[in-house]
Amino acid sequence: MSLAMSDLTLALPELFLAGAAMLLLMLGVFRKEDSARVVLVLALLVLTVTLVLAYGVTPKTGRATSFGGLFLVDDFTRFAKVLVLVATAFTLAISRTWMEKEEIARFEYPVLVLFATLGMLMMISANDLMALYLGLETQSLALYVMAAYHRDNARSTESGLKYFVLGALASGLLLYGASLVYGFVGATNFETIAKALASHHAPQGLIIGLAFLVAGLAFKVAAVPFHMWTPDVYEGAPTPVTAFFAIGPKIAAFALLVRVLTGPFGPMVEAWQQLVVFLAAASMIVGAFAAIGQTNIKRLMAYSSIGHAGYALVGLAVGNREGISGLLLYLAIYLAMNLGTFGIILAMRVKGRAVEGISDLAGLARTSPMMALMLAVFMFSMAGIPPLAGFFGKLYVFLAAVNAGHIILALIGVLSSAVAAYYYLRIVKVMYFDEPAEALDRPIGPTLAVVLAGSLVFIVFFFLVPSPLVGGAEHAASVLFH
Amino acid sequence: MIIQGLVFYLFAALAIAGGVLVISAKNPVHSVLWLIVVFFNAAGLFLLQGAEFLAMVLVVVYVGAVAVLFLFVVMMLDINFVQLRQGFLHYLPSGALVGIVLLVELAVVLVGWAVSGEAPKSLAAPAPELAKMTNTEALGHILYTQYLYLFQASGVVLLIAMIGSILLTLRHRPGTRHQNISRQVDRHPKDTLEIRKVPSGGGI
Amino acid sequence: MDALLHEYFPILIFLGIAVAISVIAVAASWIVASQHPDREKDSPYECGFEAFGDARGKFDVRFYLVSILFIIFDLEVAFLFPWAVSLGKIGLFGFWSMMLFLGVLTIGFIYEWRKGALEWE
Amino acid sequence: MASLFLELWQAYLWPLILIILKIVAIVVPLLVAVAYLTYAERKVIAAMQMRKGPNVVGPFGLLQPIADGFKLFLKETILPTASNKVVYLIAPMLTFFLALVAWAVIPFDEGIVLADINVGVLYLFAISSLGVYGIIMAGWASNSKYAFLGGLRSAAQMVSYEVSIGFVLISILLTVGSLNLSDVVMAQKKMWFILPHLPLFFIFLISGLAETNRSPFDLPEAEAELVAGYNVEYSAMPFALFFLGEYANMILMSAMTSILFLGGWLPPFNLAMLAWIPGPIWFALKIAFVLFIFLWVRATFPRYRYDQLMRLGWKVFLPFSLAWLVITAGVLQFTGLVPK
Repeated sequence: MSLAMSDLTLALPELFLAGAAMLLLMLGVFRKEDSARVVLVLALLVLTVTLVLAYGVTPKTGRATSFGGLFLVDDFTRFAKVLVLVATAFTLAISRTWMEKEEIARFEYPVLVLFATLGMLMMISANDLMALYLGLETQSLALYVMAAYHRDNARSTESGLKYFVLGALASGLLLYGASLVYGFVGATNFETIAKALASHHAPQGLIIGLAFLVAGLAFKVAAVPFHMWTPDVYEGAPTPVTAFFAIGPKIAAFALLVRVLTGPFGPMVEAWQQLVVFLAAASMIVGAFAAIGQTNIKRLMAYSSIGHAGYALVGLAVGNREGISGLLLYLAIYLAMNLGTFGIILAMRVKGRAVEGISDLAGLARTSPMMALMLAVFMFSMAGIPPLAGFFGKLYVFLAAVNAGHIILALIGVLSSAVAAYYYLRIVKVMYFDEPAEALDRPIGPTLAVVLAGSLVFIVFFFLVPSPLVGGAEHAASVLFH
Repeated sequence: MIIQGLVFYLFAALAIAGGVLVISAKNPVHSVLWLIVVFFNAAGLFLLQGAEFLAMVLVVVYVGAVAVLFLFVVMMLDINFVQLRQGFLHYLPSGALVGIVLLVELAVVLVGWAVSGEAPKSLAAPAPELAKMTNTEALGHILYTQYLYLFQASGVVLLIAMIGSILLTLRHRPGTRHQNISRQVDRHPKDTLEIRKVPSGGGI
Repeated sequence: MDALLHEYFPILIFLGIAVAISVIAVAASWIVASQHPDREKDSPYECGFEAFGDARGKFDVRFYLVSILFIIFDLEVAFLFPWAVSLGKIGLFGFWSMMLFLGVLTIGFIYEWRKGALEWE
Repeated sequence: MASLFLELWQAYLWPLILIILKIVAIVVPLLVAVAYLTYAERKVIAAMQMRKGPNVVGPFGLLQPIADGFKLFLKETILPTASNKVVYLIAPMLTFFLALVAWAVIPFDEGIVLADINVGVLYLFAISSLGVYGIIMAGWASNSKYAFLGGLRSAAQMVSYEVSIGFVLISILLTVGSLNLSDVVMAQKKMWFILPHLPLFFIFLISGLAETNRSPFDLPEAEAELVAGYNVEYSAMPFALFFLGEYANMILMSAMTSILFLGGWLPPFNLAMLAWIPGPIWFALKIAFVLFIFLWVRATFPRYRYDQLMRLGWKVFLPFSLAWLVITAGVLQFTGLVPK
């Protein structure tokens, strides 16, 4: 079987990214003086070029597979890849100042980020259980190392170890499920599985295989009851790594979950629907109630990301075109909100020492009003206050749930976002009405300011021109239910 | 055929016994040694299925390399399992519960199992029988051409493992003298050798 | 399948016999030789005062790093075996795919070399 | 009843006894060879140092190995106090067991091999990679700092040279096209592989030395360094088993070298005249030749320091054997010589 040129062009972004990552590795290791900054800037350049390639590579027939059916590119993968690459580029950009201040800036960090992104792109365009697993492992391996990156800090090694052990368990579950599915169908390709399931009634064993598969993926998405690792890992890992964890891999894991459930297991909607409904409801409730008592802002963001995973899962629980486009839109808005919030957390530094307590934000409005305003906007948007983007994200998802008849699920969503609003607004109260604690260090660096401003503009003025994003999400979702 | 069945039950029993002993051994090194027994029996079971290449690779990679790493780690960190074992009895009921649930699921799966009609047809690469081609060759035919994408992805995974392991464990001890043999040896005779004409009995 | 097992059965028997020989050797020597254990004779080899504490203490993390690098290169060799055997059939395409694979791992090896992971002070 | 017994005898018992006889026919000469290898070593090294080796016990000292064997057999097996008894005793048994078991796949002549499995080379590679366990378990179980560090060091050394042995095997397999050891030997009918792969021959030989912790690479168990390394705490029969295991490994390594590079049981120039000497004799001669190199190296070369030893393994052998593998594959692929 010779490698057709089409195979290469379809996988151009991945090939370029892999080659560039290895090149940067060699550059980093052969340059005499410390090259952490140079490699990081080049990595950003590489990410933008990959973004352009990922957006540009459009198969003529709208949907094309290569490498013998292992690699798939269609509008859904393009949308997800663009989201992931934007998320990675920004989180990498805002990580530089923090890393240099903590003196742990090494050239391997951007290289690992590039490899994690490569893993994510492979996950998104997987069209085979084996390709899915390899993409997942590439991404997770790079993330395990990044979680334990600050090797002299006990919490970082602890978070890396925890993430590794539970990640290995999740991979085990995933593999067990995949082997059961292969046992039934005899093939790992998604189209063959879909064809086999359409014609044959699925036996008991396959439903258990599907359950294990969803459990493995739900772990990566950090949906309840597989979320136990999230608070400790988010709190322990260095803050830029937490920022990256919260956005990039979560979007890629969602895209993968959607692809697996609507692709090969499309014909068995009723089998996995209750599963996802339970995941969504539980995640929303836990995300809302568990964060109330938090004092560490990174731990709070962990529970908030579990909550947002729940809201996005509502879109998947609905299981039709409208639901999935709501999910994709929610992910895009989630990206902007988290990017801004983590930008502020990265800027939280008192006399050169990074701080993570909510009490350190006390009276921020008086000491640095501009940052306080930005964080307030992000918190309001997370809570879902109109006219900010967060509201629209929830609106589309709940609308899809109501239209499809999932009234209770929408009700749980609205109630839990009301409860969640409490701890978001508590942060605003701490900033505006409490006695000011020590002032945060002032100059927060140009890149951070630009990224914060960008996400602020997106969140505030989203409602004026939602059509490009909403249209893109609709089109991407329609490809799944052709 | 009886021998084949007999050997199967021997390997299976030893593997299960080894597995149980891995978790119940008091000394960590003993549990790693029992793990090696489990790997060996798994390789034996692979062999019974005819996958001789996989059985040998299992022995070479798992027993020859991964278990050596486990032994190094277990010996390096003097974990006193006794202290860890305190919670063993406390968590035994819930652990057993999860175990039973998994067992029930396994039983349900095995009982209600039915392979879909066209499973054999959709087999990607059914293994050719032994006479024509050995197991290794059959693997070689498809691994590097049909599954090129997965093969290169595993290469990248190995590369990330290298970077990760070095990033997390490499520490340089200051003040150690390195010896660069090539630089030591690379000296020209004219700047080390000095040939002098010495008249007999004259002294330099 | 039976032909394959016909080849492996002698190995199983050989394993049994080899275990028997080594166990009999030690057991026979244990029974035949006169055993008089006493505290002084059984103390571990030590010059000077008695060794305190467990001898199996800490050692350099470099051994851990060597065994990880060994696993990675061992996997590389495991991937090479089927390729070496079937190079004739998979032709140029298979050849270049393995060269790419070796290239990726050589990059890793160069990285190790330059970072000094192979250095033993 | 008799016919049942006869049928049972035909189907199961007789082949079983045949196999056991073959195994005995391999193990007994091997043990004798190992015993007399120790004698040969002391004689050869003595001759190289202008002195006479053992010549007191029996004519020309021929009974010396038997005497050593009895001495070790009758000595008391000492179990150090805080040592881990079970693992302490398993370690020597494992080393000896592995050295014996590898001989199941070695072909002595055209069809004369105990188990002609078609992954013979991989089986040998697996057994040689298990050799590390005997040493690690011995070092750990005997609860003495010297044994512990010695065990770890020689384990790390064996592990490092294992990789280059793997690459050498792959280069040979490229030229053969099959993992079966008999095929490897038959492929050398026209030309022994020592000619096309000469540098590989030296790398394999030296890695074999390192793999069996011999001569220039015996630092972890050298008297001056760590007082006999991992087997410092061992006494009578366990020590003898380690000793026998090491020498059996030496013979195994030289057998592998002669199969892979010197054409196993094939006569050198494929002349009819040489063919009447039976295969096993040629095979034994080649093994003796490689063993002589082992002993010769021990008598001449100074011991490697540990960092030089690891540097040679990782920074010289590994890249070279990898590069050689790529060149072999390239040459075979582009000249069409690759076995179909």
